[in-house]
Amino acid sequence: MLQLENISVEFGGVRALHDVTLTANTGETLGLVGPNGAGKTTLFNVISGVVKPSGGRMMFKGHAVSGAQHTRARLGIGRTFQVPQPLHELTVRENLIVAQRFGSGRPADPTRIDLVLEAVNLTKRQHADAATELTLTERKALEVAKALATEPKLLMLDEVFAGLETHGKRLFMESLVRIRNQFHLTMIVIEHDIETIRSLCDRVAVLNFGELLAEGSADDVFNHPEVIRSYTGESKT
Amino acid sequence: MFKQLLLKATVVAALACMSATALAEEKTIKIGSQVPLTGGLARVGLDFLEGIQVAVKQANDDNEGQYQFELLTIDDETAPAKAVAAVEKLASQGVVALTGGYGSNIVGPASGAAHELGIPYITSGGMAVGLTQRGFKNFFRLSNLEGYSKAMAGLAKMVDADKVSIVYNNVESTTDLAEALERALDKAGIESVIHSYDGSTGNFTPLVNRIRLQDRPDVIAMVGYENDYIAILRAAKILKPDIKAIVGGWSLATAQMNSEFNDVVQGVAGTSMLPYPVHFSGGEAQRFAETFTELHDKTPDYIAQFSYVQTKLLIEAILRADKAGEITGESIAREMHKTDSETLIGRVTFDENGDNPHFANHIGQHQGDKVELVWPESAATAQMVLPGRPW
Amino acid sequence: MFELTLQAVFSGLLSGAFYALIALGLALVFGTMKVINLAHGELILLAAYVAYTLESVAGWSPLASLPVALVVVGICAAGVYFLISRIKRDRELNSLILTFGLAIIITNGILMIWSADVRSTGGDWAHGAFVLGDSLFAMNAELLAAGVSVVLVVLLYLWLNHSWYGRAIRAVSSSSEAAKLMGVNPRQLELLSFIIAGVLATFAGVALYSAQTIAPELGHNLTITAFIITVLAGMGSISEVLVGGLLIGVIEALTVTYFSSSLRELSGFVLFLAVLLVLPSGLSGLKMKTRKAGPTGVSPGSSEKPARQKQLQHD
Amino acid sequence: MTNSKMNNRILVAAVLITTYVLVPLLFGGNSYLLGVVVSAFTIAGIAVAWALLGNLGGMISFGHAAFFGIGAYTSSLLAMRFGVSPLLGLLLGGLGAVVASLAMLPVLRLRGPYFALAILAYAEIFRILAVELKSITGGAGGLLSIPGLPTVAGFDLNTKLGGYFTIVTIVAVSVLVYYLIRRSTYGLALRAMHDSENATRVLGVPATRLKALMLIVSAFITGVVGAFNAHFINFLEPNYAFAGTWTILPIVAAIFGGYRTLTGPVAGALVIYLMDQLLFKSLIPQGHQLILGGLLVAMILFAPDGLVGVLLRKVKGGGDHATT
Repeated sequence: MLQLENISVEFGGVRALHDVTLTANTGETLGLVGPNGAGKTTLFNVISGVVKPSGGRMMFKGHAVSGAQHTRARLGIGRTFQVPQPLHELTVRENLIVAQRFGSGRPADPTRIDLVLEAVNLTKRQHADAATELTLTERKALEVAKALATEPKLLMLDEVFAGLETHGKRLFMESLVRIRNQFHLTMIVIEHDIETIRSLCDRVAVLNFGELLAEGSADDVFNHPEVIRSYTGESKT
Repeated sequence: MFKQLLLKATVVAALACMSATALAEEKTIKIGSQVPLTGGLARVGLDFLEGIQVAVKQANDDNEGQYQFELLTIDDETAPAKAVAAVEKLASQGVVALTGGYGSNIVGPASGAAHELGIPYITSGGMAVGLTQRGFKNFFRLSNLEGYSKAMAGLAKMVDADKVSIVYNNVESTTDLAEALERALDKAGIESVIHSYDGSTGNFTPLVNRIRLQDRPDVIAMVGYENDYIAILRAAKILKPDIKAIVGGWSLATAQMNSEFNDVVQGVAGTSMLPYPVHFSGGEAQRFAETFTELHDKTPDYIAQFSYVQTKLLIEAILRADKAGEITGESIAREMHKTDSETLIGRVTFDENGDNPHFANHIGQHQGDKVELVWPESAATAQMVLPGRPW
Repeated sequence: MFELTLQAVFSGLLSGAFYALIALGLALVFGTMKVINLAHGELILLAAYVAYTLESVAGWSPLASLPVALVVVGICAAGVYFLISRIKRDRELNSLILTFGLAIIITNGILMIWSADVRSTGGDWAHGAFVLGDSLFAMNAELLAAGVSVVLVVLLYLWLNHSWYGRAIRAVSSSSEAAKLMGVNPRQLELLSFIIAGVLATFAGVALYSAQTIAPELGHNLTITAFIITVLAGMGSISEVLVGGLLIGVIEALTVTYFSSSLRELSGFVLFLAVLLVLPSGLSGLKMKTRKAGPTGVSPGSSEKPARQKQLQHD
Repeated sequence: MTNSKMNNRILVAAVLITTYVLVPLLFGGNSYLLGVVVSAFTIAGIAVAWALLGNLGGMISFGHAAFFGIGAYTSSLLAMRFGVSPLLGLLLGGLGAVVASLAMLPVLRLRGPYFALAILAYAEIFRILAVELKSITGGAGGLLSIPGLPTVAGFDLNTKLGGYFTIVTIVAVSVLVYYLIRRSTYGLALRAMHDSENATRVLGVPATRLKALMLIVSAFITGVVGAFNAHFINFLEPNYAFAGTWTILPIVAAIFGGYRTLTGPVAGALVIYLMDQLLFKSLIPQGHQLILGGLLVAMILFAPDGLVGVLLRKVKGGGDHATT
């Protein structure tokens, strides 16, 4: 599905990513972990075209990808933002209409939108104002829903569970699993909580200081000495 | 019995006559005037209106008891659309003819609207050549660019210049005059170089320096507005080009310039029908000056003089039309075309396009606190001071 | 030919320095609050008319009228800020329209008070000739204006970089949080920068009155000139304002000398667009957005977003 | 919901009847008053175009005079040089303005004030070119006696009343277009772009392309209005065609009426212009624009949503820009 080859990113001399080579296979869910500032979100920005890499190349469904940000959605790359970004002045449903219409490039498709609303159970709130009237959980749900509405092949989730209380978190996770299977999605998940990673991901990649530290099954990775060392500083787990 | 009848008859007849005269007396005639009282041309517009008012007052004094002329005035804000609206409003108020209009870009559409409505329109404030090429039968113009350019070229010839540099503001009317001047100079066998500038120019040093070093003319001719003249003259005072005379188009040889910028305009020449301070000779001129002072308690300048003459001629035509039958747009226009009279600004007739072929302006020169007429000799009040420049 | 060019460059530099003086206040305010005061030119004109009134009524020389003009225009500038500070949302755009409205008010106010007539100082010295080696000519007033401009640029630059208030203002311009950390009230500093802009406008106005003729509709052109130069300099960078002004001045003078005087304005506008598109952060961009040039240059590509994200704006 | 839709329908019908039937019946005879009303609608047309760009494109323009002037010159020159029918000329004038707007696409990436004043620079440049390119435009002398609108189906459009119907129709159609764009998915995306441009891009919205589209539509409408005005006044001259008034009045009108609403600009234009001509002008003969400036300031400070915006909130709590 997605291959990254020696991706590097620099901001005015500061190196954010260095030589990252990573693959996400069709249908699998890849966990992306690492201490804060390790470059996880930057990697998402590169894939979704928000940031141009200073080196390396990216293949998606076998084709090299470059070019403008808005074209990525058309290719089937959907992402969420760590801080939810609802479209202002629009209702929840209108948010999804925009996402579906422009993300898929096909004329507006109500059934698809109902489906997505159902999946993240926002159906009852579809006429609420997205920017002002939603709870935190609902905002996170909408964030995912927008990405889903673009009809992605690859869905990238950026800490969608952070800040949710355990119960809400479990429900949200279950619906995500449901969505993944329903839409046959390949997913990349940024997450700090190791347990969530274990239960959700087939494979895990660890970033540290912009470099790929380790890659493999959750168990191998989390027993990897370097990973442990890099985490002992961090008390996130 | 028969006598009585006769008597009755005579009485009836007498009564009839009397009532007839009674009907005839105090005929009220409305004249419209669309002038700029606000916006860019506000000041000239006001002078213009004051002249018109003098003509109307005199007409009412002269025709006491027979005719009563009523002047309706609307401000056109120096804006074409507003001018058109003004003409239409005046028409709806029942004016038989229009006198006024200043600035070609305003006279154009305004007189166009008047033409649509079949109302005669006379002006002396629109110089554009195009105005008299529209084949309007009811448009009349007292003054034209040729009159101005002839005068300026005449001055150049008088100081026997071989080369003239023309500097002009690139808006409509000034551009037209500059080009007319170019033609007039060419006809007089004088070489000319032409420079346009945009109205927002504040610093003329580079331009004047270019004229000084490249053109090396004998005369500099400026066609613009007051602020341009001042700025150009100041730059010239610094660079001191070696010229015989510097002459300007309209609104330079005026009382206002002489009193407000006396040092800057010394020796500078410009078109003007009147010297300053005005000393009128001849009955009509004196009467005009007196009525003007009586109405506005100040001395008239040449702009008022033009509007006075144009309105006077219009009223005369209206009276002739009434004598000849009824007052209509056609009859007034017909009588206007018959006009041929000696006026304050010289002989006036109108060709088929309504232009006045006899019009020739005069040239005045700032001399001390005065503006003396120096061209043509026929009108001259003093000798031209040479070199005619403020440095 | 050489003499012609020499004089062109000379008067170009002089009027350029004067342009810089016109732009200085606008640049300062934009640097501090990202607000473009479209009434800036009208404030300058107001100062000029104050000078005219004092000269025609009390016979004061333009220079003597400076203090009075400073008070009048300073108060007006404060008033403008007061209104801007009342804007509830989207200050960047609404302030544009607000000051636009104020400009209309001031212009028509001037028209009503002083009428449409052309005014200019009667002082002989101002229009006296200054001749340099009998090949370079200028009006005394022009030289004085240029000199004042240079001095004020230097003073403002020093003030912004070495006085406590100056640094505080620069802090506000980068982020009002930073200012709060410095323990200063951003509103106070914004007011301060507006009043200083008023002071600069006053000097420009008096210089304008003594060097050229003034008329009510002039304010608009002044604002445009000021804005063009501010953009040329790179929004909010003070020292480059002088460079930008000189550049425009010289280019205009050369256009007049070698092409046509009626293309003078055109050259300015074309340069303006070219810089906006090719060099989004102005002359200061040439020096890689050096920060020591007064308040940090804000690049037109994006008004709030950090420079890095600017590329996002074009796809 | 349906109820309010119903009300809207009735409202629209009422407005259309008033403009197309009542006004002509009442003022048809008074060519002066009709002339003023036509000028008011001319401003309204530009105001709608300006608001469309501001509201949907999120761009404040200070140079709509550019489109107005280009439209006017295109149509007039085609009519005078090549005898193109003025009615067709209206559309071609619009196209001319579109071509001009294409020259402006590079400045689309500028934001806020930069865009506003860059457009102003364009307007100035076009004005200067109109003066300098004498051979094409007739230079500063301008164009006199431009042909008026033709007679269509026995009805002479080259009259005050004909002009009135023409401009009213132009404005009505413009508002309709504005309405249709805004309720389309494009409209949704554009509205969202104001505050969350990045979020929309990630969802695949080609933000810059949509903005360009809005600029083009706005330019087209303004160009058509400019062309109409030229054939109505039968006169053109650079300083008139590209005059600042064609930018100032529409902005004042749109802000006053509420540029985020659909009908605000039109209402604003009518109120502002008629008040200015019939009231302020008599109050202050010289400098009556002062009041306009005052209104602009007051609206920005106290009612940024404008007249219609305020009314809306009065009618149904919380003024939503989506309807009316």
